[in-house]
Amino acid sequence: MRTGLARASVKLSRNARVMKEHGSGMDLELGTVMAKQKERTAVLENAEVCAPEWNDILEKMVLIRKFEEASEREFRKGNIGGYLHVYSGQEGIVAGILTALGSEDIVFAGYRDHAHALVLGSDPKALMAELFGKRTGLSKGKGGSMHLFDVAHGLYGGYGIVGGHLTLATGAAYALRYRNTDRVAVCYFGDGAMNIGPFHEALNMAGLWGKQGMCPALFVIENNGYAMGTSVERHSALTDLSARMRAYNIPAEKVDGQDVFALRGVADRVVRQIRETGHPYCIEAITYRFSGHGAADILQPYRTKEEVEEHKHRDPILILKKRMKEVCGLTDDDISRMEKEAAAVVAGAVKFATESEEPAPEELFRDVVSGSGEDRFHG
Amino acid sequence: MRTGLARASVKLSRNARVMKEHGSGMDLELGTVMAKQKERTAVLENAEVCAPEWNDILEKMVLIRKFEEASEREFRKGNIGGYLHVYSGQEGIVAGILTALGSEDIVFAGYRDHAHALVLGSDPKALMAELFGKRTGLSKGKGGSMHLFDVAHGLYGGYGIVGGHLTLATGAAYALRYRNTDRVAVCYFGDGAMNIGPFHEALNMAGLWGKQGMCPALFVIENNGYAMGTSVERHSALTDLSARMRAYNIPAEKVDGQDVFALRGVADRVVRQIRETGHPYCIEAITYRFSGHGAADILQPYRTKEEVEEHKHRDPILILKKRMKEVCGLTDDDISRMEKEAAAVVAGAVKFATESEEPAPEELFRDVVSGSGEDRFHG
Amino acid sequence: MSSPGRERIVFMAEISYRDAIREALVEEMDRDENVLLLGEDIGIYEGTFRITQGMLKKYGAKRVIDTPIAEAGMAGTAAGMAMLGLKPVVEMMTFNFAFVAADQILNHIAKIRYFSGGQVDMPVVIRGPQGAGMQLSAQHSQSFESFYGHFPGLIVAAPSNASDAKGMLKSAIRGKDPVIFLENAALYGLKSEVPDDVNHLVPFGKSVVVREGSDVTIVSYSRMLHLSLAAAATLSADEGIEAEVIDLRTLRPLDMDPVFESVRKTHRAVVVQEQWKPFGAAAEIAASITETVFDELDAPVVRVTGEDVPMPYARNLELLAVPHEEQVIEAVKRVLYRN
Amino acid sequence: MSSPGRERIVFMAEISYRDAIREALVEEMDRDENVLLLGEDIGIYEGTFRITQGMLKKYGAKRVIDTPIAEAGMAGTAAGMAMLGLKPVVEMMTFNFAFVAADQILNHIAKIRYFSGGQVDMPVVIRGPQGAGMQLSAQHSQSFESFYGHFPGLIVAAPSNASDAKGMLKSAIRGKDPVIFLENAALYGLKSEVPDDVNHLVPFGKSVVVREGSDVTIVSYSRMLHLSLAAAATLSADEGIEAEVIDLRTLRPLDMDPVFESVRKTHRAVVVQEQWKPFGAAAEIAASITETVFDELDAPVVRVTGEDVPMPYARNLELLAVPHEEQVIEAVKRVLYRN
Ligand SMILES: Cc1ncc(C[n+]2csc(CCOP(=O)(O)OP(=O)(O)O)c2C)c(N)n1
Ligand SMILES: Cc1ncc(C[n+]2csc(CCOP(=O)(O)OP(=O)(O)O)c2C)c(N)n1
Ligand SMILES: [Mg+2]
Ligand SMILES: [Mg+2]
Repeated sequence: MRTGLARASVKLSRNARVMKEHGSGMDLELGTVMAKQKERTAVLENAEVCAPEWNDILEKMVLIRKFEEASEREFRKGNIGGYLHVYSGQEGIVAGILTALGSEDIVFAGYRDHAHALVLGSDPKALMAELFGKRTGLSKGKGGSMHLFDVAHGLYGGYGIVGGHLTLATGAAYALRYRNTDRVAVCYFGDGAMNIGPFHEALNMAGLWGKQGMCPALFVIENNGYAMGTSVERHSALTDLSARMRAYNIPAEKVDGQDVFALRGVADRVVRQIRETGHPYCIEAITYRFSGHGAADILQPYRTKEEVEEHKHRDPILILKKRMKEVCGLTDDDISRMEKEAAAVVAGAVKFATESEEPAPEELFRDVVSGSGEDRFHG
Repeated sequence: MRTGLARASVKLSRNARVMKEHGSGMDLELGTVMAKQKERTAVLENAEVCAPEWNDILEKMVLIRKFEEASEREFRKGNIGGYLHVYSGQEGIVAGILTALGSEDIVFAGYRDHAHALVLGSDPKALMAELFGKRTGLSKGKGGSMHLFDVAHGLYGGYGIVGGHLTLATGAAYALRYRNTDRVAVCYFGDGAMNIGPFHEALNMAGLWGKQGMCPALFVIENNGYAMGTSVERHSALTDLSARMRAYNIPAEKVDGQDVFALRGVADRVVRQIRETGHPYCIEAITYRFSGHGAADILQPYRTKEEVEEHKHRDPILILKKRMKEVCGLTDDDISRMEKEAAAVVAGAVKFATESEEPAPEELFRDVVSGSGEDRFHG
Repeated sequence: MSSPGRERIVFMAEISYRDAIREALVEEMDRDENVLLLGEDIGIYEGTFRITQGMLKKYGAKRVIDTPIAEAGMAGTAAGMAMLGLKPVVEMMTFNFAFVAADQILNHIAKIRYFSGGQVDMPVVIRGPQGAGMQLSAQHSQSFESFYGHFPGLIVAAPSNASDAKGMLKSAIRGKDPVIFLENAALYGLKSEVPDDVNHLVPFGKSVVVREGSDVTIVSYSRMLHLSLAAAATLSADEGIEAEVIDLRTLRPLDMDPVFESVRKTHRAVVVQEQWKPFGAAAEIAASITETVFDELDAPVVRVTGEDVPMPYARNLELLAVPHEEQVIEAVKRVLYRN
Repeated sequence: MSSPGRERIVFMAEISYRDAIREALVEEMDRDENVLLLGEDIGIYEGTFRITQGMLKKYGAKRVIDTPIAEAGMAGTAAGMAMLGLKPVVEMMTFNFAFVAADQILNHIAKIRYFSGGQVDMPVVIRGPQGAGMQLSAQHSQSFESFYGHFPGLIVAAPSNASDAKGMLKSAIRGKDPVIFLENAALYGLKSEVPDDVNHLVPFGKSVVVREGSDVTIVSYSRMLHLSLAAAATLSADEGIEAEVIDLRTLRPLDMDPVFESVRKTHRAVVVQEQWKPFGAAAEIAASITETVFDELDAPVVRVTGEDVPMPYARNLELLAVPHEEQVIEAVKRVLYRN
């Protein structure tokens, strides 16, 4: 563990490298962002880190990790079908940002969407049941892992077409303002999604609508360095992804995605700003995915084992634990209790999903269009 | 005429304003570009302006104008169908850039494509016949105004879907390099085309391939301030269009599109550079369209008559004539001879088109796939 | 369908297909402030076909949104609005451009209700003209009934007259589902009677017999319906053949019952469709007739369609490429074994 | 079709559908240096279905291009390459993603030859898997035969076995026209005999009888062909019904002659297709049979198709959504009036 933390600081500099090469985003000078973030983190350390909320955040992150581990296990057992993309390593991005939202705010995600649901408050049981394709699932088993919806908790979907949901989030943000609310729409997407046409069309419209204060959207780039097996350098002509956002007149800043404190500090500030101005903003979270792209990505020929191992030293959960130990006196006992609780929740979810029934056959014809279903089943 | 030229200098400052607001492109300082362009123009003035080539350029521009006037007339008479988009006011952009190409270079254009064909050397007769839908047309009457092809002269098409041909040009540029030639592909598109998805996908790929020296493409933004009735300010979140190109790692610079000298100077330099490096480049030509968007755009509610009239004082043909008179002793007689000749060519083209036969019925089934046609007609 | 349950006098007004669409938009925007419009050049420019004339002035820029040239953006943002309770109506300048939005329409708008397990509604209306005949050549002269009709989750309407255009567009806007509303540019000027009733709603999935006859059934919709009616008139006048003509009005859901009923009477059917035959709309209709009332048929169901080529520009070739009255007449004679 | 004109002994090798595709690519790349590949994760990652395994190493990054996630970009740049004399083969990771490229494929690639008046060739091959059955849910489980088959200018192939996959892909690469090459993920592992001949070419537009029979004609292609063959075997064993089974292989151009010929013998036909019935591929085939050999038919042409819903995720629902052998058997019995 000690060695791990020692090496973590080595990796911190990789993260810093990304920031350094590209500048920080906004109009800040090179390096200033890192300093500012440290500053903000420091503020958090002193004033807020030991608030009970941070305990909850750590709990959520631990829960996500356990949940993802379980989902990978259940996939291998054949209990989960289709594609499965887990969030391990990236937990900080949802924990640090979504906890800055109000209860009325809404979220759009890609197919790597379990973490978003968990942080928003979805029932892990219903989530696992969805992955199992059971009638007790969030969407009655009809969507699966890639299409999590929990509208009651603000989750307006996981989407399977890369970059296809940016337009939805942009339109949803417009609607929130059109209806005179001060709600905010958050949209997560990967680095690879930035090269697809609908991304471009959506972001330009977001930038335009922002000028009228009609686009209260936070765009979050989950920059984990790869689109499947293609690194950012190989898929983006301009590797400074924040700079690309500014081509839409959308301010963007890079944040260390493994540092949930930094993320939360930025998120608090920009969510407030978006709420006030109705103008979109972008957080580019520099992160890393610990597992394969999807459950089928076993070989991972595009990266070395060493690279993965190195990044594991910058596990966002480790970093948060360490800070909370240092600052708030979190103990190893606290942590292991937390882990046990999370494991129990996940085990309960798996049990629930296992024992749940599959969807009734007539579900096949329901939800095609409004009111469809009941009278159409002829199986 | 005198007042016209006096007011022209007023409008020059509007052009300068666009440049000033956005900077110039590249890494040049604000204003430097204008200065550099003047410098280059000066060089041209002294050394080359009086070369016979410039006479040809002026002739081409006059021919384009006459051709476009005739095509508008023939459209009103019902001899041309479909959509008709003319280039009047924008002539400098093709005359200044395409004359900088080698005979092996190739060009892709939008639907506003007559001028490109004429400068590349297409026969005005075959061009007008295409507009008339006659068998003697460039494409046997099957494409019409929006889809001019003249592969023998390097014209790889006019395309009717906004922004749909950027991908084609990018791929063509790759092919030129793949086959170990030093040919260059030029791609024209409007300001409005920059908001559509395929534009984005193409340009990012162009930027990426450029890093391997595999994309010898010159992208030319025909920035005439409007996409149909929507001004740049209303359609682009970031109105600095050159800056948007740099989001793809493609260097871009603004040039006064009404100043064919400036354009040619830039084009000579960047075409050479593209040929050497295989890396794409972008010229943003600031221009203005004198006619409506298309022949149906009569009311033009999006701009005032005064605005149009003002811009007519910066007619690229006027500007070129004036310079050639001042520097090379071009006379009014020369000019009127030139105009008469152009008018005669166009009249000949109209006559040819009028007298040509419509396509044979069996053409309907030809060219669907290779070798299709002959044996399939059953009409 | 207007105001079921209570009898009242409804006055009729003779208006154009274009004005019918315009009126539907205006009435629904007046009725429900959640209705808003998105499209290219629908505001300041007032629409290339002037459907949205005066709308920007009347409703303001928040409700009449001039978008960039970004069909995927238009369709997708509208979907996001719909998920949050708005009722966006998107204008495709022409439906040819909607290819750019294919992923948004076919893989998002059509399916989100389903894969969310019914957690959201999707009241997006996408409307605009389609069809050939104006020398717009290959990229701008297409029809999309079978293209969209194939996808569950969508409703696909193709009205042939002002009354249906108005009543179906109003139904579309008041509904909760995505509607692909296929207008035909050649019909915009066509006038016909429309009930003067703000609640004039025409339901989806109700085909109607627009001309009665006992010799043959002609099935069509949109512009081709008028060709079919013209052919029917000629057949009656010249040959004494009485065709029953059916307007499908909606391609999805497709109401075939009136067609089957008619074929039970006529024992013969011709289907008329503007575009390419292979995998076109007429194939579904013909296959469905045969599948269901095979024993009633005295002749094969014959399809009249456009030629199987990208649309050429030249006027004479374009005229060869689209269906004509004579072809319908010939097809009818064929199924009657009269030639 | 291989080496017409001269007899020779051709050895057969039993290889998988996946390897057949791979071999076609390798052989054609070896044969013609203008052949190159574009796709997402086809290089370093070696392809999600490992079709392009080892290719980057063998041919280098200029010929094996890992693209960004940009389907329109992939298709469109390939078209530009093709216009300049290259022979690009584009891999769609799955065909579901090609919606993003719909405009490029349907409004550019399919039409450029035509509106250029034949001035350019368009030898673009777009290949990749399609189909349902792997619990990939609504956005990732579609089939595209009728979607692409409707558009003149395209060739649409859907091979059912290794030999056709290899021979048709080679024909596609050697040709001058755009080919939509629809593979089926569920078939990748399926082994069958393939001529060991670098000039093994299978032409487009040639349907083949793959099982002879005199009682009923079953028409299908791709994965559903195997379902049809299984049903035919069961019918033969259990009921003594001998079905003639036809593999269309190409959807455009569609070769119906062998089907007509078969129906003239059997007088009954069933068409089997994986996806949604309305406006699906089977409609064209059924309509065309009826139109052409109506008098030979003793029963209506019946379609066996998937259910008309977006594909659900849950395994049991997905199984309900796709066609099964029993449905084919039932349809056959129906046209034979045996139930
Ligand atoms: C339009 C489209 N093309 C291809 C795919 C296949 N695909 C799924 S995820 C993925 C990589 C996405 O990378 P990124 O956006 O960086 O997200 P990450 O997986 O790294 O979170 C690809 C290519 C898809 N789903 N949609
Ligand atoms: C995808 C698409 N959407 C809409 C149109 C209709 N349309 C044709 S030209 C045009 C405006 C294009 O403006 P710009 O790119 O600035 O070129 P300009 O006409 O000014 O030369 C529009 C909206 C189209 N042809 N293609
Ligand atoms: Mg990524
Ligand atoms: Mg413009």
